[in-house]
Amino acid sequence: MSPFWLSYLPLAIILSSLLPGLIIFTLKEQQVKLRIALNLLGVTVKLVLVLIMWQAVKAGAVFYFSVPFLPGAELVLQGDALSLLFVVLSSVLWLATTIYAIGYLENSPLRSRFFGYFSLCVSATVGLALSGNLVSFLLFYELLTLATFPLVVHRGTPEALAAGRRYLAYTLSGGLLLLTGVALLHSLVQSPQFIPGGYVSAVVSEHAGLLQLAFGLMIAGLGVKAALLPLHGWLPQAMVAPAPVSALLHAVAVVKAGAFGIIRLVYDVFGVDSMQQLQLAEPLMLLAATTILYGSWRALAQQDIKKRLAYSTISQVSYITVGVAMLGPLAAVGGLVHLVHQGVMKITLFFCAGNYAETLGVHKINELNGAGRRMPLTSVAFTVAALGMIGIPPTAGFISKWYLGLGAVATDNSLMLLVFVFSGLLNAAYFLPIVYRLWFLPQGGNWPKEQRLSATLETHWMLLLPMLFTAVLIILMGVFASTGVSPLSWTQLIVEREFSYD
Amino acid sequence: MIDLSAWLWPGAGLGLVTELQQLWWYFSSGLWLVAAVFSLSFMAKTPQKGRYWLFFGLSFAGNMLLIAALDAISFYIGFSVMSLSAYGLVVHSGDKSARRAGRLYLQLAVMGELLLFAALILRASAADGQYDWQSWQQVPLDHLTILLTIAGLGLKAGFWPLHIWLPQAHPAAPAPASAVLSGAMIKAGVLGLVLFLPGGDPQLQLWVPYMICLGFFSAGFGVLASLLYRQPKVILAYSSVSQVGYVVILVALAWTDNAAAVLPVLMAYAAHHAVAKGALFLFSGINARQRLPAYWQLLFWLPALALMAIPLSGGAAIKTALKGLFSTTTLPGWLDSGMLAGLLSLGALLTALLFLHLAAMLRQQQRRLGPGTGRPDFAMHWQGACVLLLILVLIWLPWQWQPLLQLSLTTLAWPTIWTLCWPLVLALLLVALVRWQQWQLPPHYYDRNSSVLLWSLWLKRLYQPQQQWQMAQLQLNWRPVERALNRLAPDNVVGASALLIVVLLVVASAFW
Amino acid sequence: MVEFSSSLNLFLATAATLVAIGVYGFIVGPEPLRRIVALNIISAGIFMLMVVLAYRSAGPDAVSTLADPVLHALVLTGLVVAVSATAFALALLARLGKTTADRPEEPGP
Amino acid sequence: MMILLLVLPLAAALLMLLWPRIAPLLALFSAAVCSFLALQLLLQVSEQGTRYWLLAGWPSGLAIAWQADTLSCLLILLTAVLQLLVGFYAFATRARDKLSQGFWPLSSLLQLSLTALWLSRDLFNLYVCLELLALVAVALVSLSGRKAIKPALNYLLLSLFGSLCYLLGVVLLYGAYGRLDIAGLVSQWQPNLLTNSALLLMSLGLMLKAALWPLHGWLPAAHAAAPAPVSALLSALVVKGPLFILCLLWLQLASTEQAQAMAPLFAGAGLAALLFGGWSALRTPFAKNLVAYSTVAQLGYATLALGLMLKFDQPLIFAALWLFVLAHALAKAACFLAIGEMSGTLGGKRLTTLKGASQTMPLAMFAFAVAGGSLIGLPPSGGFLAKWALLQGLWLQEQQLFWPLALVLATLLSAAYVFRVVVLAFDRADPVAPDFSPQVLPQWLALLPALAVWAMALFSEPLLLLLRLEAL
Repeated sequence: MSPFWLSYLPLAIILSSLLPGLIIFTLKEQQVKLRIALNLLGVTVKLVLVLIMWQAVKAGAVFYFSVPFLPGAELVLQGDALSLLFVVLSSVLWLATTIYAIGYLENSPLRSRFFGYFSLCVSATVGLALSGNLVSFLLFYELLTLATFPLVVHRGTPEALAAGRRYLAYTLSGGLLLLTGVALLHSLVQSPQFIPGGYVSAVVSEHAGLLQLAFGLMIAGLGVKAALLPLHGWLPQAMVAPAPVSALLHAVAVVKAGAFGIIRLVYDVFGVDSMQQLQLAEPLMLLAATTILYGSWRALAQQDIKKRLAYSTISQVSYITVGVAMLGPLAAVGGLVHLVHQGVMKITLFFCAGNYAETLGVHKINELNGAGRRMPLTSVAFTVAALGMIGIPPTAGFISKWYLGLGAVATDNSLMLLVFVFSGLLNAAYFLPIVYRLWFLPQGGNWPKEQRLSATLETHWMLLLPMLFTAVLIILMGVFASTGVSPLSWTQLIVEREFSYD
Repeated sequence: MIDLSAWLWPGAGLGLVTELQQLWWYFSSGLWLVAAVFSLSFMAKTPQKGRYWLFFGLSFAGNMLLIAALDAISFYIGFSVMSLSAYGLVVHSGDKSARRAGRLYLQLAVMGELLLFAALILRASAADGQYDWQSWQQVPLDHLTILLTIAGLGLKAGFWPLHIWLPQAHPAAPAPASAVLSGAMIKAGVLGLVLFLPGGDPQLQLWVPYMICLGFFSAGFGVLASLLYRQPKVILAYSSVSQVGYVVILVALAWTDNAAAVLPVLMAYAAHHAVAKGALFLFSGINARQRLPAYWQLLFWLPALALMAIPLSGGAAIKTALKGLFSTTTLPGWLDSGMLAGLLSLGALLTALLFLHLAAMLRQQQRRLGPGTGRPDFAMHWQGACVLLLILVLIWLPWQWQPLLQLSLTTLAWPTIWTLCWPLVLALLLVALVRWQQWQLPPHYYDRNSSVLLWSLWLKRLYQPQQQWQMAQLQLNWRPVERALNRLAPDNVVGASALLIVVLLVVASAFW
Repeated sequence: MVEFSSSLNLFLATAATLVAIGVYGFIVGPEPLRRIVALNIISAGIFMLMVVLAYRSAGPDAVSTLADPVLHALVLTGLVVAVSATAFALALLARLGKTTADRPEEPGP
Repeated sequence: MMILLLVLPLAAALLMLLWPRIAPLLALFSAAVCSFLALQLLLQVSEQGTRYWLLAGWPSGLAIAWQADTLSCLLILLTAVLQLLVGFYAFATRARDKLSQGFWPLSSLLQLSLTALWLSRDLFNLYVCLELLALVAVALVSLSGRKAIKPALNYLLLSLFGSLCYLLGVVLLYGAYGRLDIAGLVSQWQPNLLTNSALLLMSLGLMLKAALWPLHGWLPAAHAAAPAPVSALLSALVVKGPLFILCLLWLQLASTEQAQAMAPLFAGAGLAALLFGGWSALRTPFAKNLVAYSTVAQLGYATLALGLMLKFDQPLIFAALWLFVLAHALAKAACFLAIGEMSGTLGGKRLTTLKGASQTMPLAMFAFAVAGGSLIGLPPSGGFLAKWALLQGLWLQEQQLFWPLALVLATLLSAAYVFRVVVLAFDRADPVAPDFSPQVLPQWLALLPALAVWAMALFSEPLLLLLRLEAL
């Protein structure tokens, strides 16, 4: 492996999904096999490349690739530990979602377009993860908006279009605020690479007010995608998209992009010290805590499965923000690992919701009665993921909540501990009734729109496999959290690097 | 002992290291196994057996895991698995009361879970990332942690005022499930209290007297409440509340410096109560199903008497030991050991009242079943054998276990026999008096639905609202305004633009 | 600054008046033809101004001798432009007339 | 070389009149050669510095002054390239759209007049270029036949009126200073009543011609009425001519006090244009009107930048101004071509005919969306570069919060009208069936300028540096 070759690795990772995506656009609707082959080829290549990168980063390498762009702000792709966390998450879940989507959209129209944008969306996400400075981040952030929009409106129904409009209104405004903030920060300190400890400390005393303003603008911009409280309105609407899209949107791409941006902003742009000096962490933390409670509270009243899941996402993603905003290493581990755990759990839940909708035609919670007997595997996966969301051990959700809790105590934020406990209660209050309906209530009448998608299994194997894979992952990530391959150990590595700068 | 710290988290491990764990493991697993054997026959004809066994197995596994856990997280995992899957046992019958009870159970279980979670977090961060029991013993406690732990585990242990789910859930569950709920799972909470709150901690000392008071109150309250109910399993549940009161007293005593003396008694009490209560619940299950021959009453009376602490029984030994502990432990002055002993005797009286009441109610139940179908069948014998097995354990227990044996033998001394027996006699007299005089409270005092269910329903409405407050959507119709504005636009673009230029010119020159 | 002989003021005023009349006509007249004429009047005013300005630094009696040739050249150019523009406008107008004659009432968009 | 840039289109136009049959080829040929020459010129100028010419050997002050600086060269290049792109489109669709033969010579003349305008630094010469430009533009509008006559006539009348205002101003200045070249005027410039009124008159005239708010009234009708390639040229290039002169006047001629006094007015007008244009685009029911109103709005950016430039004298803002112009030119050309293609194929002027266009004509819709992305200013498009430069320039001024926020609002409006179309295109419920099968080549040609504007990102750094240097 020559270093020359390696320096193109970040670019290659992005291209491995971008190029198949672009080719897929040109395919005819009937070229199903070719399309699937291209998709899977892209996924495989990407996974292999990511694996190479992972090994190298673990050994301490940092990848760097840049193209000139704006004066003082190149387009930088950078592969460090933090970006790799997100890259691995999105690549692995992309694999799952691609298989799921192939099964889900079998025989539906406009699949070339769908898969094309799907690949673009992942490319943007990975690019965002790999971007090495704020300007590159901004670029991929906006591209992500554009790439996901066609997916949101894919169904083309009036509701989908309305949701798409709303999605755009929110995300474009967010992107714009981010742009304003980035420009402001750029005018103060330029846009160097992300670096642990941040790079604004030199001007903290001089431009405190402007830095706070820039932070506020950028958080507002990122908060739209991360669905922070007043900016969350698009998310519940966007669930009209097809299930794989919702899964990707909620678990990986859009929502996480915002959360990931917040992580980058706090640790690698401002840095812990400057955050403390500028007193920025506290408001962010409180905002996120409010979002946690509000999202859970609103989820209680939702009668639509996906809508309830959407509000749950609003709540769960803010755990990441809270973890980051508490500015302690343990809390950071909790927040970062929740990025992964929430992704896997939420994608499982959306897969399940998609399976119910596709196989039984069930969209409402009160239609789910007794579904556990008709679709046991799906229901088991749903139950596991729901318990994970509540934070019941030994699921992955427990691990992240555990570290968040430890972090809250370590940083003297007992209030946050209260928030976690209360939110756990609320999570239980909106997930357990569904589980109850699945398993304990008898089936009431016929299913709304039942289809037999498989002769032997409860539904199409392509719908089952990804879901089971992620469900098993939830348990494995929880039980083997301390082993070297778990997300937890990786986040500990990140936090070690993030907090050991000087 | 299995060391898992390389695989899982630091300190993770399973094993029966202490005597406490061993004893708990034996009586819990024994009870679970007997209950399982019992269920084989008892649940043979119920629908959805698979689900029953699934949850039974899960909560069994959880219970065993939490006992064998050498670190807090494993304990917590086992605890969660146990309490959540026990929900499946509670609601098994699927009827309305079971669903209501299950709802309450689950609400409280989740709450307890999270309270315990908070306590664990506080504790773990105080212990600086170590999770094994040994490390935790060294770390001082603080009041918040103590409160959270007591509340979180107490919700499982079920003493007053955290007992509210017990009288609802036990009657609703099938008999073997109630047996393990009351026998094993309640004890899991108690075990947690002992493990999480190591004795000798100065902060914890402050809690001891209050916990003792709480224990006594719980003991008395359980009995008095039970007298108002006529369903045998409810009475048994309240009996558990009352018995757990004594356990709480023991736990509190174990927190003092006298822990070494208290722990054997605590273990004995827990084991004794678990087995006896398990037997009683199983019996009540049989009793409710079919007409029983009269001699089968023995299966009731043996454990009942043990719990009523007649001399030579394990119960008597434990009560005596408890009385002894009061005098040997240093307690604040206002908790006079004499007064405490008196309270114990009063407690014994009340316990006796409870079981007499229960006996009457069981008989009533039998009577209501009408004339028997004839000979008891194989299933009944099978189930009876299970109860008998438990009773044998109960009898055998004091003889097998050295500390308990000594205590039992001391109960044969005359003064002790007197202290133990007068409450029973008094109770008998009292009951006889009541029967003779036909004293009764007005009927509406009996079998009242607990207001707890209403709260539970209210809580459910709160967290499953059909509608929620939302921001009022501002509905403004801008269309007319827009139309009016559009009408303002000039038809004649050329003239208007030219005029505008002239006007601008004039205005600008005027201002410049 | 520029100095004008008093006799030129009359021409200046005339130029200004022409421009003003033209502007008025342009603003008011609804018919395109009127506007074209008005434009021509304005340009006439401007050209007159230019012609007058050509004599700006000259004394009152030196009208014929010291005119600025550049301005005259400009006027010529301007005239060419104005004439061609007018011609084009008239051509357009003619086509407009033809189309409206063909279809008297044209539905708006 | 510069002379060739002027002579070639003229010669081509004349030849076209002689041989109408090879007119398209001639036009394309001349545009291609001009693009190449313009690129050469740009490279030469950026290396060797600005070049000056005094026509016909007359002394300074008397001769017509021409000057080729990097900005002019960039604009010449833009003109030529756009001519080429639009020419290709017109060539590809000429049979289908029954484009009049008159288009070809007129477009060459348009190129001639614009090139002359970019080069010229003499007020009267600029006037002549302006007039020529206006006449050619009106002629182009009138090409689309009956319905275009009325808007064309309005356009012509107002344009002439504006020219006369400008001319009056020029005359006043000449009367005062006796010179017409800008460099000469600058050296003698004094802020007084006369120069004030002259500046005002010229500015208003130019604003009318550039359709800056509030004098934009003629633009939507005229641009919407023209054939698609013509609209593209008009929106992309023609309105920029007067804007260029306006910038020359205010940035080079006007004194600091004058500039300061006028700055808020320009900025305010720019903002108003952004808001008004954006809102109108959002509400109009016609597809081409939407794009035309978007031009009004986007010109607002330029006006705003001009005003802010006058106020802060910040080279970055100057760069932003011209980046806006460049990006808008390319993006708007793509927009008009795409919309023209779609409404042509789907058969209807209304926006609702674009329903479901993402299925029936994905390429054209994609072109529109990509160009729209630049109008909104999504990275890494040209529009983003401009906005970035503007924001950078603004943030460099302490305590400037209002203008960035205003910019955000305006951008949101532009996003709203762009995505109004895009969302419609994704409607799968009842898509409009095409009247005839969509052609692929024109759609690709519509996509080209859109891709070009995103490709500006590749040259962003040199572009920004060049334009910044230009302002100093």
